[in-house]
Amino acid sequence: MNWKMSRVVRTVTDVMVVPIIVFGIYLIIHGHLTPGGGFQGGAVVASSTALLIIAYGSFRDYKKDFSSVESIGLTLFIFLAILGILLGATLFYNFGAGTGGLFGGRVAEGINPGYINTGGTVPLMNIMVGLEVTAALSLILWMMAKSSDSMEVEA
Amino acid sequence: MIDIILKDMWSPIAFILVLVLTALVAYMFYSLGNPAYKRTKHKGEPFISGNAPPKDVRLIHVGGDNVFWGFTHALRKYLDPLVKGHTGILNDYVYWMVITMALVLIYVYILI
Amino acid sequence: MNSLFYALPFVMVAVLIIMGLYTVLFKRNLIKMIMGVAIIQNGVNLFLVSLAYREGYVAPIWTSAPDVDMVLPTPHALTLTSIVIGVATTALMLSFVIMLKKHYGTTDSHETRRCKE
Amino acid sequence: MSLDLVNASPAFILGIPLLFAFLTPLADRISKELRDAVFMIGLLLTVLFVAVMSYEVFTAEGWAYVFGAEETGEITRFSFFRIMFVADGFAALATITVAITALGAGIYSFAFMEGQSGMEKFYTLFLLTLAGVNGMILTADLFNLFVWFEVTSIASCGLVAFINYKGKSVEAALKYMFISVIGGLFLLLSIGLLYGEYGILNYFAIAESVNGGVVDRVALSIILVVLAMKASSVPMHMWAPDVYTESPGAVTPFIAITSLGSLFVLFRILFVVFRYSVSTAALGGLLIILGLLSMFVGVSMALKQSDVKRLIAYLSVSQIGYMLLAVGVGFSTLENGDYATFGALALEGGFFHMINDGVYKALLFLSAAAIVYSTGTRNLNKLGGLAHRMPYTTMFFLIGGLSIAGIPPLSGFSSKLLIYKSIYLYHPILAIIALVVSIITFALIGKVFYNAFLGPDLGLSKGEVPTTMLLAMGILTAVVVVFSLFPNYVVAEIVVPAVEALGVTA
Amino acid sequence: MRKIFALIALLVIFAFMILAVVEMRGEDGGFGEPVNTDMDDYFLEDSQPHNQVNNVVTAILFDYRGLDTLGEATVLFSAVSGVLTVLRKYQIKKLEVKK
Repeated sequence: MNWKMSRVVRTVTDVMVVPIIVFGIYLIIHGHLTPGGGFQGGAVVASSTALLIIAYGSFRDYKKDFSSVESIGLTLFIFLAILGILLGATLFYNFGAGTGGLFGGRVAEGINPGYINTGGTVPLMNIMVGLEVTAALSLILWMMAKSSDSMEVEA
Repeated sequence: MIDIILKDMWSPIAFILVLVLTALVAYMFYSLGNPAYKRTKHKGEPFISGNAPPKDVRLIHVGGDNVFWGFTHALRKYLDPLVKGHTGILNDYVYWMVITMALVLIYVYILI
Repeated sequence: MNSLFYALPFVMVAVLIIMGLYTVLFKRNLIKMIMGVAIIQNGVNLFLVSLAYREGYVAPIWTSAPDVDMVLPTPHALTLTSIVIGVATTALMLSFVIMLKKHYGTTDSHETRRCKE
Repeated sequence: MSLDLVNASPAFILGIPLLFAFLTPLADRISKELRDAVFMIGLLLTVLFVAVMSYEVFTAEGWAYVFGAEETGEITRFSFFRIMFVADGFAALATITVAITALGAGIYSFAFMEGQSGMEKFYTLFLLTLAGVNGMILTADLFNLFVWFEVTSIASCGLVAFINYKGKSVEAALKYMFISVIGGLFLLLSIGLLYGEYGILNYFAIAESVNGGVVDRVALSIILVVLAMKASSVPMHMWAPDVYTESPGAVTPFIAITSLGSLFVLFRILFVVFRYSVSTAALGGLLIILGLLSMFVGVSMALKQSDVKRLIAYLSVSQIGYMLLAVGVGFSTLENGDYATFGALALEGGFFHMINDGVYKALLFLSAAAIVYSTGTRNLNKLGGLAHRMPYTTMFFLIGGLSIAGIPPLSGFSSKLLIYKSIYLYHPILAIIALVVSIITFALIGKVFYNAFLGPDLGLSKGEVPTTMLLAMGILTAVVVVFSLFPNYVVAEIVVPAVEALGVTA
Repeated sequence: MRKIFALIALLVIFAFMILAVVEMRGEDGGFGEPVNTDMDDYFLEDSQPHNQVNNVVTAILFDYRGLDTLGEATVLFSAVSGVLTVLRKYQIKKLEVKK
């Protein structure tokens, strides 16, 4: 995997990567208000990885870091879920909704413009899933691009 | 003793007791035999119509496909098409699933 | 409203699934077979989404919604889940095919059959 | 709102393996010992929670666990809108089977997989498969069933492909993956049909409104075919020998247990959801047909094999047939008066055979893996005389083999006896076929035992396998022996609650 | 021969699927007219007062059916583990090789 695309492509990639990531993060954080969420936003962020791999061919091996981010995201996700049990309710109980803490605001009933500080555990879980999906899709793309040449296999 | 009988049919404990008793009786008969009997030096060697057994131990052991050869050979008209049916082609795996699904759909639609 | 015409989206789903199955049954290239599986996946996802539809209703999001009559939200959630599952399974199958190509040198399903009988 | 770990044990049976699976790659970055410890702790905690849940079910009564509810243990109309787990006798039976096998395979893999690279992924996939099977068994929600079905498929495919330096393993994994994914998509299609018809996904809520119309019949047939496929029932069994043969020896029993798990799910759906809306005699007949096919084709194919693991794989296909046959007979008598005379007996026999089968099949696969570990070959034409060097493995294989063949006084005989008696009362021909299959099974076990273990010492093996592998096989052997000696207690304490949990009372 | 059987089976499955989707939801429903909507109406009404979430789909994904989402993330995680496993480099000692 030692190709390198033309200067035009690389420059456009450099310019586009940051807006793509920002847009992905926007989708993740506003998951409980607008269409979007952890999965969609994560996929958008991972598309920047795809763009980088295509444009530059090779860069440093972030495999282990991606793997760790993925594990951490999922661990925090399931920990948030289990916290529901430890607080005396059930797994996936939304203990944060309407309590006034982080993301603990209350929404107006019916049609409303939407406030970001609402939703309880839902936005937190969105962020965790966003981390996991970003890392997972990037890893899949990385492995598939990487495996095209660098493996020795006996027949 | 009632407690350990499965559905009025079967008790492993009783079975084992009977097994042990039978073994004891068998040992009794065994011990009645002639204690002066000595085993021959050919102990453990296969008997091949009086010929000398082969030197290589691999030839002594009947293994693999040779066991039950007669049985499988007699059943070859049934077994060979069956074995040939397991082609290992991925399309066939899906094919059998689709066929079964169609048959089960018809069966369930008509009979249930 | 039990007529085929009004159930046209569902009929389309059936057509897609049968097309995918046809691909899986009769194509010999493993990559094409995976594409067949992807067609079935899309058919099933389309089925789930079309279950949600209520005529004239809006998306189930309260933020600045144009109307309070909303379509069914559950099938959307199910479809999101099944799309991600589809991505995962396709990725795994493709990586198996990559490895198989390295070992056997072919992606023909009639030649990748060392496990048989 | 109070912390109640016993009530939450179904959630922990699922959640603990997941949590530890996510932690394993992190632990691997610190040290290898920590990784092994995390894996073992996760496995043991899961077994512990299975024990807690089963104890509560057997001593008190079953309960439903509603995810995301504020109050535990309170079932309202809205509870059916959320995902629900059921902890009852049936779930206890199934999770006990899975837990015993998982413990055996987990302990076994330490020594067996030693020196392989990428072990943290192996442990991760192992725990994920465990979580997937447990989720499939415990859930009472159709879409959730699909999700765990996919988790099980993907994780076990990853386990099969762990030997990525052998083309055959990757090929087997690809085949298994393909057929599982297509099956899973059809499962999702039928779930969509049921959701579109009834607007709800909970088993019990659907069971209230299911009416046996066209949609129900189509959905029922597709679900039945897909789960029977995953259970490796003939004629959709062809993936099973490939996968069982080419997977790493330590996890073969664990992949076999996913088949059993989907069989458990099939029975739960048939009994809970569709029982009151279909003609049980006709549906039971279908199960009997599938069972007979599986028994006969499985054992016939096993006759022609010269590979240890492949032979046992075909035998395991034929054992699946016994369960389908017995439960089919029990299911077909639900509507008429025969249930009291032999239907209940058939169900008890079938379920008892399932737990027996899970354990002794695991033992057989692990001893076959020990042969492979020690000699490096699976070919029966080359093996011989291993009993001289590997006495313990020989004993373990003998116990497992006699049990699968149904030789008294081992556990396979107890369950097969119940099956024979009940299906004889249903139709004598079935009992005769089952007996013939059992006899051929015994002959095949004799063949493997003679080929691999008896005969002159060919010098293939250097000696006995490592202690942890012996320990794992010893645990499974101990379970088989306990089941053999006290079948009446097992039937009364574990199997009868399972039959009652499916809403079947005499 | 085999191809003909497969085509017939495909036709049968197609016919049953058409039959099922036409019959689905009975006389008063059909495409665009779901009949049993208790669960979905409950979600639409309850997601704001109970969960303080505007996006009902997200509320279902992460609260009412949170376990599905966990399973879905787990599927992705398993797939990544599988890809990493099958595409990894080789090891020193091989299984099933004579010691």
